[in-house]
Amino acid sequence: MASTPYQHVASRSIVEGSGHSHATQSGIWVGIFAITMSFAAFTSALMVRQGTGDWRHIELPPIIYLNTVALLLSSITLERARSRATHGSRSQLRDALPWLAATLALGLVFIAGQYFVWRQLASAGLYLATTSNSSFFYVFTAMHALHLLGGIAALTYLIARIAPRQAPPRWSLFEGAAIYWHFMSVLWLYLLVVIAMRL
Amino acid sequence: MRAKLGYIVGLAALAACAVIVHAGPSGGTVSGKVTYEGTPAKQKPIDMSKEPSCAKQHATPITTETVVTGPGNALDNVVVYVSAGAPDEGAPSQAAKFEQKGCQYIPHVLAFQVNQTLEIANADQTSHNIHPLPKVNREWNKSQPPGSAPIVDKYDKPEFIPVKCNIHPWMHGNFAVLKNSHYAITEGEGGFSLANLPPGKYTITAWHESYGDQSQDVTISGNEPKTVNFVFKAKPY
Amino acid sequence: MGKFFAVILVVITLASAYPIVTHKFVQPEDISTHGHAIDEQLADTMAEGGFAFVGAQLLLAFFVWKFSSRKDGSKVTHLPGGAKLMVATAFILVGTEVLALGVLGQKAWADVYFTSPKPDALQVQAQAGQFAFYFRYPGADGKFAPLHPDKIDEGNQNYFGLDPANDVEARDDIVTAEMTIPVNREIHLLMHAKDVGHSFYVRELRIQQDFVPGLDLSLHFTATKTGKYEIVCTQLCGLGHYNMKAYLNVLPQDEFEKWLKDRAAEQ
Amino acid sequence: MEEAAVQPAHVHAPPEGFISKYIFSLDHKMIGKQYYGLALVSVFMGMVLSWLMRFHLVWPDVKVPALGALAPTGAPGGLITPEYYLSLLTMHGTLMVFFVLTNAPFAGFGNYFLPIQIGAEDMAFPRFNMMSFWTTFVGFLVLVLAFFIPDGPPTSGWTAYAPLSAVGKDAGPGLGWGQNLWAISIAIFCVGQLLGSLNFISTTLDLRAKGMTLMRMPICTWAWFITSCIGLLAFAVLLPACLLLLLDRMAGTSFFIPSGLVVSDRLQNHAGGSPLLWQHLFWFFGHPEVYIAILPAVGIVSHVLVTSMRKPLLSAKVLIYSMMSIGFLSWMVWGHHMFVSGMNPFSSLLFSFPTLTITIPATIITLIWLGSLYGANIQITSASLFALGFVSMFVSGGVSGFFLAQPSIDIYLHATYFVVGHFHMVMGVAAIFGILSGTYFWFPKMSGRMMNETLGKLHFWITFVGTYCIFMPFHYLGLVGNVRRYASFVDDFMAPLMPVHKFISIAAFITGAAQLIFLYNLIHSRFRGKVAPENPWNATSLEWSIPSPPPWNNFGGRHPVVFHDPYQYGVKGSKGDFVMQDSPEQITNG
Repeated sequence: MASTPYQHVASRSIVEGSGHSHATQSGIWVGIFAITMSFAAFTSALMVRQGTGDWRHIELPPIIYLNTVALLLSSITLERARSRATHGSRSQLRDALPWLAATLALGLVFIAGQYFVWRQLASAGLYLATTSNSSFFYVFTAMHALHLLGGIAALTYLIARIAPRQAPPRWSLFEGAAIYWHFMSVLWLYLLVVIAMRL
Repeated sequence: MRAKLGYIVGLAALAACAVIVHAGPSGGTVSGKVTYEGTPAKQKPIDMSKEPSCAKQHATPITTETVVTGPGNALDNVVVYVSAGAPDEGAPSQAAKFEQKGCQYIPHVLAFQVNQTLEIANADQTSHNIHPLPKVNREWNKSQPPGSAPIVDKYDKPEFIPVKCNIHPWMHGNFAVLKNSHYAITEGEGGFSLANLPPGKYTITAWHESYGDQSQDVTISGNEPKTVNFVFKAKPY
Repeated sequence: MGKFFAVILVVITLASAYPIVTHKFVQPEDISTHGHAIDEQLADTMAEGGFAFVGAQLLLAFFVWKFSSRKDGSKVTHLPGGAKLMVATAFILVGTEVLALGVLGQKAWADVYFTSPKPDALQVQAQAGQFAFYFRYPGADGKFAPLHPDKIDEGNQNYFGLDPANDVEARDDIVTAEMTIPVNREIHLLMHAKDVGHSFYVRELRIQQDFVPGLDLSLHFTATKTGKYEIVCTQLCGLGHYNMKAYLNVLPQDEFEKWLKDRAAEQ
Repeated sequence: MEEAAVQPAHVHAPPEGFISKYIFSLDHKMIGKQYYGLALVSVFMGMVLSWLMRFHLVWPDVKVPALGALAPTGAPGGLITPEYYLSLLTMHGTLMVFFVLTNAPFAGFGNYFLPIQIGAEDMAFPRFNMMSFWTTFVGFLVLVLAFFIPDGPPTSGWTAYAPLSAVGKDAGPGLGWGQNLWAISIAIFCVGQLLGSLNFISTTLDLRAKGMTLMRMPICTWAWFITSCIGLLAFAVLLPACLLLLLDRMAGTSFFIPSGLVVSDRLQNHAGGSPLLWQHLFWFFGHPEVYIAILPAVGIVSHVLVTSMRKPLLSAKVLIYSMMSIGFLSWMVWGHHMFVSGMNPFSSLLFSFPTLTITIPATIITLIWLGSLYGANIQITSASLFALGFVSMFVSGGVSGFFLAQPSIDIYLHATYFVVGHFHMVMGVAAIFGILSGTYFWFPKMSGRMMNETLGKLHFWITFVGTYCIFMPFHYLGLVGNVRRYASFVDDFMAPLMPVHKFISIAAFITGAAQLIFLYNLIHSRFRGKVAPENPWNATSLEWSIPSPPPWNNFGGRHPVVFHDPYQYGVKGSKGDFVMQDSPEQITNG
């Protein structure tokens, strides 16, 4: 039990600079983990539910693929923004601004696109409660859209903070938002596969 | 035995209200008989073994009451009422009484008027649960522990409402919520009589929980008696 | 104060063990062919669990008695063997015990669930609904008629939703509120839920199985002793849950047949 | 460098004004107290509900006019209806499991002491932290609202099994809007807990003081950390489950409702849903939830015990690893709640083995406690008494779990009072003992005043004996086959057991009343208690190195450096038989 003084006093939180930027990072990852978990739950629900019959496949409106493209593009533009503002100094962030705006726009395009997808399904007579497949489709897409709105809010906040006569946002926030946004794209790809294959 | 008694009590109550309500100028009387043709469904004995406190009240098990018949193909528990021609009436002051006794509804069919007070009492040693299933009126579902006060309620729209007890699935009854006081429920011989109808053209309707309803028009000019008979088609199943 | 705690704990421990040791509270007599396995399993577990319970509590009491508010305060000593000893004990003692019981236990479970009913087993269908059980016997034709939920009419005793007007098979099906079975004959119970989840629990039969709506399960068992037993619902099913029960009558073969005939006459 | 590092680290300014100090506070200490307060309110509500249940069970025909006035539909003329009994049961379970057992030991004490014990000035995300509490609070309000709606509180139990919970009002009173409110409340609660867990994890990983390596964290910090990891997964699964339930109820979907159900003579318009799906999702959360309730208590109790023993545990490491393995195993055992639910019988076997295996780490923890008591010098205080009581409860409750883990025995004991006795002992009362032990131990730090020891000990004796009197007989009833969740035992196999039920009820009333002593002690000591020194228990962890109560930024701008493992007791130190974690002095074993 005896320990000599000053024995491993090194702890990353102090030595490697601010614990809080780390915290933001790990916070994002932990959050991503939780979101993954709940979508895993939705998926397992789908698996169980599939076993119980009345499984009628639904025709996916092609717009959904355009939306996918838009979302993937947004990830690319976001990367461009990140490479512009590598260390988050005021001027670098200003250079990144147009790319950030583009990302935000593409995100909004995606949401709008999803809305049209819902409209099309509805006009085809497929509502939330029509079949178990439609139920799952609306649940998956709506939950994803909901989470993406979070990302959109974060981007809007960043852009507002980068705008003139403002203290620039902490770089860790920028990175956090970026990680989350990319996760949203990955999550969507996963959902699209599930939807296309299972529903 | 008790069941019979219950009927008489119930009907006495009804007769009572009838009398009081019609303390007015006398008019014509429409009377008649409700019968069935064909073989009615067999009424099965009810096994209450899951509720000993009720089972021991019935020396011989009571039977279902979805089709109760009398001598000469008489059909009982038919509500005969004036469905058109008579003005709507305000509710009488007396309460219509519905009792749960020996895990049975007494009476099986209870007729009362719109906005008339309805009193539901529990005479048993066990909790009952009263769950009327209206379509147009407000629905409620309440339990009534033994020894608790009667549940008091009223309905503001005319409707035939099936009543069930969730705790004792075999307990089923009916509320007939009517617009006016010109009604009768057939009993024993299947006869009915609607008295004191002022001159006018009326539609007389007979309603039965299993066989639906039938209507006939009748015109009354003075205070002469008219006869209207109803015949329902009975189904074996 | 520490000594007081020790005393109280010893009293509690012995008081708790007393009703078990003296068999004040035991499960009702087993009337099934598979039940003894469950009872033995329960007895073994009670013995080992009881030992662990009493042992741990008394040890706790003893240590608190001996090592609380000592005069020679500051001088603390350590248990020879330390954590290693504890971990070893846990793994060896508990580990083996656990696995042993685990493995043994599966036999009893297997008796109930991994064997299929003999072809000559008597088929009875049980339907659970808020808040009563109803039972159906196939009748003369030996066939259960199909169920039509939309035909259910409880006021008319049509609890299962039979359609005698159109299905001839339905006309001789026998529906009862009590479950009557012949003694020493295997019963194949077909379970159907009408509305929500329920459960079929007969203590004396050592049988408990949920009714799952939309999923018709089946059970099989043999009652070895005539008598009247309680069938109760153990899955919360709504306001009448406490009142959801039926009786199980185990009769000699001949009396059972007579009973079935009488019921058939009533239908 | 260090300044630069920690200046932004202090994420909020000292609170000014009542609102920012006491209501929408960003200070983890105030938020911790808020959680604790919410739990305190909930626990007394839950206790009163259980009183009403126990009263109704043994005196079903005695009228309680006051209750009749409070709940005219639920208890007409003061007689509790069967459905209202189920409402009481459901609300009791929900309040206790979610708003007490999850809030107090984890969110409450965790919020207050985790940052201090790792030498941080606050949580990583104070705003999330505040949101987390207020979300939970809204969840609480929504749940309690169910008492005041015409439909009445939900009646489907805290497990809300579908389809009973999904088909709506046809299934009975309380299953209309009452059940909606339940599902909404739990969904909101999940969000709150997710925010909280996220905060705990990031804080523990990144805001530890210089020298505070993971293995130097006190055991309760570890417990909170492990718990937050479990919580993150568990609530992330319960949330979707609640959403799907709400969709089935409000949007007419059929996730949990199969076709052809006739409820109250009405054919339900749903198709193909799976009732077992709800059970799987619920118990996948539900079993880990048990450990969310018990692990923080294990941590707190170890922390208190080791301080009162004046000697280190045999091995804190082993204890921590055991907690981890319990947390890990908790993900493979949910099916043991479903042995008789119609799940494939083979999977029952698969689920029973990891369940039985949990006995091993649990036993290790117990033996570590017992073994550490050997040769100790136990200081008997209210705190240590409750800690010792916890050990006893933990054993009693654990042993009965050993029965239920075996499918074959569960066939007989499932859904009997044996189960009720089991989880009340191991998850309910044991966790409560942990909370109480923590309260007596940390109250001086939190309030700056000592609690009254005499009252505290009185409280302990009544509670300890009382809980055994209540929950041991539950097991006996279960062995006889007394089914749980029954509103009454008239005309019944179980009626002869009524004397036992009477005994339990009376014990419950007395034990419950004894909690008022605690409440009085708490409030009275808060204002009149004698002023507490910085380190009243001669303890070693960081929370005892700062004033009582701590300043708004915990260490007053100082950045503690940690030199030792958390529990340096039974040594020759400058202050006595212990050396504090942040004291640079050499340790020479006594």
